Amino acid sequence: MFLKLEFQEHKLSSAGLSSATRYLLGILITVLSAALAFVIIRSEKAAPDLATLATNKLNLSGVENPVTAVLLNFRSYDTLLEIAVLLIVAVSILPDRLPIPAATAKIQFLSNMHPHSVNPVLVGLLKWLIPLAIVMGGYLLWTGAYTPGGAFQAGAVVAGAGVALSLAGHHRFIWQTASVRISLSLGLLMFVMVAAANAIITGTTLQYPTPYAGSFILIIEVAATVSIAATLLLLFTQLKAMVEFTMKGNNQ
Amino acid sequence: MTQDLLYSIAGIVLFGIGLFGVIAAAHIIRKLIAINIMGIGVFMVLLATARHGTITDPLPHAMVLTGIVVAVAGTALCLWLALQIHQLDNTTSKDQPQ
Amino acid sequence: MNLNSLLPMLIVLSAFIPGLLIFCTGEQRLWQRRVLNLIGNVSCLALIGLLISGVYAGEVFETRLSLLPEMDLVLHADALSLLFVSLSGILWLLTTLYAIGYLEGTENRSRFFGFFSLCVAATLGIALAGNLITFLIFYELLTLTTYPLVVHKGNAASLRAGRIYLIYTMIGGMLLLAGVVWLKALTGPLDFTATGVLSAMPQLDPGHLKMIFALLIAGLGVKAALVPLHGWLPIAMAAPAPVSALLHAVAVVKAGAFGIIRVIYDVYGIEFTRDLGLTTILAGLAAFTIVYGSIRALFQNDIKKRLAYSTVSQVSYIALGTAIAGPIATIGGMVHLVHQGVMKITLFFCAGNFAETLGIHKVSDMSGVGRRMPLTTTAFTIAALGMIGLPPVAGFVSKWYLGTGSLEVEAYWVLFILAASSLLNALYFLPMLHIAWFKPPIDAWPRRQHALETHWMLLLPPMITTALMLAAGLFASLSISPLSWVELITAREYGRALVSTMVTVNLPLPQLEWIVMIPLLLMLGLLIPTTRRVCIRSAPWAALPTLLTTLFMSPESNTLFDQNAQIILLLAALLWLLAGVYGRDYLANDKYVFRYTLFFLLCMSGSFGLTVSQDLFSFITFFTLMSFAAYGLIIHSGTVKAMEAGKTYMQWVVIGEVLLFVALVGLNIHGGSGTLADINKSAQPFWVSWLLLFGFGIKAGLLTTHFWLPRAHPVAPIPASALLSGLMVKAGLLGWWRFLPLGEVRLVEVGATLITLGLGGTFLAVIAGIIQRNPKTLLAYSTISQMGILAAGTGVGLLMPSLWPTLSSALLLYAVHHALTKSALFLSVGFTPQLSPNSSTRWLLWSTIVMLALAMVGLPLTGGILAKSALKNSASELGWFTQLLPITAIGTTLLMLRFIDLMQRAGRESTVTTTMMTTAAVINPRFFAYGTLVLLAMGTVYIIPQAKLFTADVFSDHALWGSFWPVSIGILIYLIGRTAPARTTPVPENSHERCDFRHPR
Amino acid sequence: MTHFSIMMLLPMTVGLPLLAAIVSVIINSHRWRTSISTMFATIQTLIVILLLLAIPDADGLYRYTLGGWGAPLGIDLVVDGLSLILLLTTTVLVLVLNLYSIWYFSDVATSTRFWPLWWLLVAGLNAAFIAADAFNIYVALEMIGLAAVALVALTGTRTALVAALRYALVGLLGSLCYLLGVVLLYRAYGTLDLAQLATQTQASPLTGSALCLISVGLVLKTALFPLHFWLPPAHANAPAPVSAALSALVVKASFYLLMRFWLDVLNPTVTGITANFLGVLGAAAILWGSFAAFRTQRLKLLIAYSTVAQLGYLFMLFPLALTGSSPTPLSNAAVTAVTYFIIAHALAKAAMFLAAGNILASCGHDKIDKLQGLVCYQPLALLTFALAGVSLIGLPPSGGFIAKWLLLNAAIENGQWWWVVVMLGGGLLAAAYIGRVINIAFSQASTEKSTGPMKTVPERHSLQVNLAMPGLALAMLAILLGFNAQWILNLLEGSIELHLANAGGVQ
Repeated sequence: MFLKLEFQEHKLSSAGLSSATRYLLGILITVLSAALAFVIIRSEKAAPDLATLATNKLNLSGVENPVTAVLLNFRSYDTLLEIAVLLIVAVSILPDRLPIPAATAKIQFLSNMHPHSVNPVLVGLLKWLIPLAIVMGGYLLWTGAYTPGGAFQAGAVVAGAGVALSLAGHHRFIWQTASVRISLSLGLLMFVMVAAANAIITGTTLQYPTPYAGSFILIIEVAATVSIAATLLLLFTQLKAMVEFTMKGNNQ
Repeated sequence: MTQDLLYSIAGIVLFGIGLFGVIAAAHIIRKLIAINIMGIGVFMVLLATARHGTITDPLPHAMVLTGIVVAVAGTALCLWLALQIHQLDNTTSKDQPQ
Repeated sequence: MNLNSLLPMLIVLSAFIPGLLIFCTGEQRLWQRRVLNLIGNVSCLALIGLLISGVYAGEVFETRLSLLPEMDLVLHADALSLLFVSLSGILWLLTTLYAIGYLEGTENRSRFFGFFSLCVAATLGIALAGNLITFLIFYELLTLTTYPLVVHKGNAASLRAGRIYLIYTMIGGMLLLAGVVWLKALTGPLDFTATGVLSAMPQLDPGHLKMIFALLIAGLGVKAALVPLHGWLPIAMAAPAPVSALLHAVAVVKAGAFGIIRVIYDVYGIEFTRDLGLTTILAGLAAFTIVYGSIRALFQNDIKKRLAYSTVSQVSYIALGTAIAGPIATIGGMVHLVHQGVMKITLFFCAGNFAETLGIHKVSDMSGVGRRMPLTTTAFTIAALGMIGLPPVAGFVSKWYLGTGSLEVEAYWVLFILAASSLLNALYFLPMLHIAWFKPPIDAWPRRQHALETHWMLLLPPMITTALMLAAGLFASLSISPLSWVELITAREYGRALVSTMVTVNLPLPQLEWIVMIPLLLMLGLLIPTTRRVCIRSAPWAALPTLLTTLFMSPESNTLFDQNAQIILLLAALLWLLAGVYGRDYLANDKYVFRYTLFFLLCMSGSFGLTVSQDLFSFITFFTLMSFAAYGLIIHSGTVKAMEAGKTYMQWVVIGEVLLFVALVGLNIHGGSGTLADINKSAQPFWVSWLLLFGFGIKAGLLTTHFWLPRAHPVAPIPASALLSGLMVKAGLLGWWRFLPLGEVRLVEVGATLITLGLGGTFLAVIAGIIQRNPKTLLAYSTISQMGILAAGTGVGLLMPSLWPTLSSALLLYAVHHALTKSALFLSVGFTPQLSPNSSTRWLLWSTIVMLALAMVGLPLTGGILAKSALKNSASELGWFTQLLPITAIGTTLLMLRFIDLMQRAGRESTVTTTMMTTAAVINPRFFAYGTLVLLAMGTVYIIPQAKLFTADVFSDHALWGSFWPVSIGILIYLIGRTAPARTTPVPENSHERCDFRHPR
Repeated sequence: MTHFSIMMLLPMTVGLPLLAAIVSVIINSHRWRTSISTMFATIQTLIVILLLLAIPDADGLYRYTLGGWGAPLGIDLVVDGLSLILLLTTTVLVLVLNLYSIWYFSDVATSTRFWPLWWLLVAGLNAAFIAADAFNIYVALEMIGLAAVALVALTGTRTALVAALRYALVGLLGSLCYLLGVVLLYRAYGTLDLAQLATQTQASPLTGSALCLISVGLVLKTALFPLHFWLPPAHANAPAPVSAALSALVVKASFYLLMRFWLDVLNPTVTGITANFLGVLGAAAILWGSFAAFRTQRLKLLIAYSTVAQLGYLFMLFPLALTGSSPTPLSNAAVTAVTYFIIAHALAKAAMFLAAGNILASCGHDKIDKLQGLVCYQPLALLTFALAGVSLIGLPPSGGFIAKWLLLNAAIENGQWWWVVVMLGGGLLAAAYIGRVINIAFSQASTEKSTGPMKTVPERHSLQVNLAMPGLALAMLAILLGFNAQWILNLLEGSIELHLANAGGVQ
């Protein structure tokens, strides 16, 4: 069923299987999901004692928002692994060869391409939009402790700013610089450092001393935001570059 | 038919559709979209369990958040691979027949 | 971890570590590799020596490593494992030496020797394994280490061999694994204990045990090459010679057989297996393999393939021995493990030598190789004879025990299988020997590079193994021999003491050993070129010591040594001496005089030994030696007719050998020590006497088995045919007198057949003899007729035991008289040139010939009258027998007259030049020997002590008249018939009964 | 500061690899990066050995509560004899493959990307082995999956990329199914911790469907027979150390989790029929895998198919452990057997892939029938391949033999003859396809240079020997495993009792 992988868009019959097998497959899956649904309907849900446990433990977690508490305190180990997953994708997509010959000068992460045709409206918009986005990111990061928000949402917004910048076409991001590598791995590095510190302070890893729980969480949140933003931006730019490259290849 | 039960069933249905899509579709992008649909289906069931009448259980929310990030990571990697294959096909497709 | 627990492990490591080190030595560093090899060999042998002395002193050696809770690696040294360990150790040393020589100049030798020592380490491990699991581990390790050896050459054939080898052994391994696991699941840890473990466990259900047994035997059967699983063995011949030598003689095949012994004796216990009824199936399978292997070997033209199939059949002897489940048969089976190993490795060494130096791969292109590589071919011959199971070599011992063992358990069909397989072995080994020795080489052999016939490293191992083989055979009863070691093992396996059933090579009186030794020593002297000339000249005088000892032996000292034998020995000595003198002069300028003297001496020692030997083993040994040596004399002239005669002679001899082997085994049924004294002849089963009758009948030229005699005797050179007719034929007679219960039990049917065949032979031979043209053939027929009379006499002895004492001396007289006169007649044929009309000595020779003829006929004043009358008086009760004797006399006179007639015609035709006929030529030693023989023929009969009984009535008129009228009638008939023969077409030289279509005229 | 016990080091098994990954991302110089990696690998192995020594006095089972919140709310790490043994195998293999990769990835470009991904994969593996929380397992599985996909795509050839993509799709699908199963369990019992789940689950349709979903997810990742199509191309086209790690460890991690769920957590819902069904699939895997391995033309594909076949043996555990006549003592015999098999197979398979890597590197191709005369050019690689082959077939001196012996023993005591036949047949088939390669390798090089230019990367003899040594060491280890099985078994005995004890026995 997985054997057929198509990459050419122009193929008309995009269906992988012959119509007969598709039909049979459809029936089989509907039957299965119906059974599953029936089982779920018949079964009753467990008592929400975990929810009550989480709420009355909230005051110890150093944050008010229960989700952030769960994310960064009760089940912080999951988040640690999750950031590691992000690092995996970032590293695998990181371009290794320098597109331009190694310039003598120190390479900037963000460099101005000085395009000959500059669209004034676009430049004006960017001037306003990008700082706003960054501030908004900061705010989201901060409110994470109290209301839904946090590192991931903030990272996404900041990455949005970067995307806007690269779409404008005036600037180019160079991903071979050391600063990029550091920013990508910053989140995971800080998380591991904090975990190690806690292991020494409180004897068990990831157990924040209750008075300082809030500040530890904040440190992790900031680092995570930086990494998430960098990773998302990297993903977007690299995929865009790939698509442009094949487009150029096509119409040659 | 409480509200969250409805959501759960919707989630299951989405999961089914996604599964069908992954198996049946041939093109890679269709498959990726189908996988995302399945992911969303699972997350819906997860969120449905979070709702206990008045009190909501934060744990499923955290799990969904993590799930989303992981889904994004997986999809990005698959896209990257697909594009690389696509690029290889185009540059070489001229001299070497597919 | 004292020495006792370390030693077995050290032995295995002493082969394992050098192997690993050799892997690392560079390809060019020859000496480092050789040193490593030798260190491994020597240390291993030293440790084995230590182990043997330890076990002998009763210490227990065991290494135990625990692998899993109930599964531990045990290396335990008990008597049985020592047998296999010492065999592997010794043969490993020899094979390494051989391999170094064989692989000189080839590439990746480090790899070869590395795997070589690993393979031996695995074999040692198998030998020392203390329980089934350790056995399995080393069994599989063996497969892995032998595979690279099989594919060493890397060409297509060896790769195919490797692949097939892997398939078979992998399947075998899996079956064995299944069996072992199942057994362990049922019964827990299984250490080998002397009388078997499973019998002690009551609650096991026999169905499971049977299936497990089938699995185990199938797994082991692959390596032991039982029939359905033997396919890989012939194909694995593509491997280099040392590998196939190691595989077939020492490692793989023996491991399988050893495994079967272990499973049957130390796991199941022999009685338990028999109660389960498994032994009969295994025995049947083994028997089928024996016959199948030999038959397949018959049709292989490639030497190594033929040897491979012979291994397939020989290894199943071991399985058969163990499966018969009798103590003696077990000894036979186990001792065959060692004997077959030594013999087979020699065969492969020689095959390797042939392939390496002369490039011979096919049996057909082996012709004349004996001349080019004498030493290797002698080794090959001795080993081949051993494989057939002929006495002096080790093979006979194991076959003997297997035979007696099977009789002990009343499994008669096993005896039949043994006989059939020895016959088949002879059928595919003897032609090879014949081609190698007696056929001229097709094209010139490649030039000789080395001082000896081939590289010294290739020559030394076969020599050593041949010596081992002969030692194991001849000195089997010594304490250190494998046979006594195996008896010790079987005693433990059966839990009760056993009496050894074979005392070998003991002669009654020390000085009698000299009689047999001198000819052999002279023969050895003959082989050395420098002393060859002297030995040829002094060959006849080898008989002198025997003559002197028998003459001056005081009667009372020979209590053990019965009267008849002494007389026959005297007769033999005389005949050998005179024929020898005659022969030396007769063949003075013959091209092959060396070969003639060699066989002459061998034959002499055989006939002396035969008469003198006191036990079954030495009797059959010398009997075989004489028969085979006689073959050399028969084909001496090298003409096509001689070769044909030789072939038929050899066929009959082999059949005779097999019959005698079975008969003597039957005789020894009650497990006596095998000496003549304590085998009670009277209690022999009926079929033994029939076999004895026909076995010795072949030698004595009895009617139905006489076909070879009229062909062989004439073609042989004069002295040889004199000896053949005069003396060797008497060996058959001696055999009858020794082994048939004459004078003890009345065997009616055997006696009757003997008489009828004897007399029938006498009359028919006369008819056939008359129409012959060649005087020697006529004399051969006359021998048949005279022997017929003697046979009839023995038959009478069987019918009327009371008559036997007198009858025996009468027969003796008759035999001695016939021997002397017949050989004299044969020698006279040598003087035909002197009979020509213009020779001056004509009258002298004619007088002697006439006198001999008259003596033959039995006219008064000659020995004949005494012999015939003695026979008549002693058998006086049997009226019709005494009437028949004179009629036989008529027949003899007819023959003698015909002989004189032929001699006269031959004398006329011989156109020899007169110079030859100077008187000096006549009084040469030849005439002197002939003269003494004639005188002896006339007089000796009277001076023999037994003659005293009959001399009284020889001169009575009744006897005179009794001998006169048949002669006159004979002369009358001859004169009438004289004109008739000229018109009839001559009957083909060979016997008239069977016209032989095979030989083109 | 509570008293410092060795068990405190448990989280470091995951922390260390993450740290190593970060370091290898940041540091740019190849030499520094490799030396630090080796250092991390050795430390990691030492820690696991320390844990192994400490586990007995913590009476066989140790629960580490991360963040101090306790089971339902927080996440715990659980480790016992079984998981520690697998951890030790992982660390040892990682150490050896680390050394091999230093010489294998001589060109800087791929190595910059290789090292971080490698360490993240190791982190994921360690996390999976010690995880005690269902959702945490999901994240660890995802981490392993993505890292493995990225590593497979490292070479950049089209076939590798397609294989990686297919592997990624299967990985994602598997994880989602697993996640849905976990969600159902959470919905029914309200807790994610495996131990608590084990005590609370009863045989209800919901748990049954959850078990099905989880099993499908994990079976997809372990590449059992019908769902194995992605494994051969992925493992064959990955670079040598990666394919070694994939075959030896990654596939085993998901099997270990499956084992935990079936034997421990959802045991009450397991029925005889389902266990036998898995057994039948396993048997089919053995036969189909061996048959495919016998037919392929490329060496690495052959080894990959052989992985599919050997996995079949692992699934023999379920019919032997969960059905059959005699109660508990049998099951831990089967579990010990399978664990031993995992270890023996891991070592042997890794050695084989390294050998294949060497052959590919020196010959420029790995078409089997063009490998004549290999024994003269690459003797060490062939020796490694042969020794590993011995362990795979299960011939006596090797670890594979002991494992097969235990499996056969368990099958016979259980009275299920058909598994014995399947296992023996599997052994024979394995002998067939391995024998085929060795037979060709021993043949003399045919006239035309069939093995291609021998001088390709790396020419220098010293580098060749360096490349050969790790593979040979692993093969030797696999063979030596055959001799001192005792201490591993003692360790396993302890852990299984506990498993079964807290799982309330097995029906």
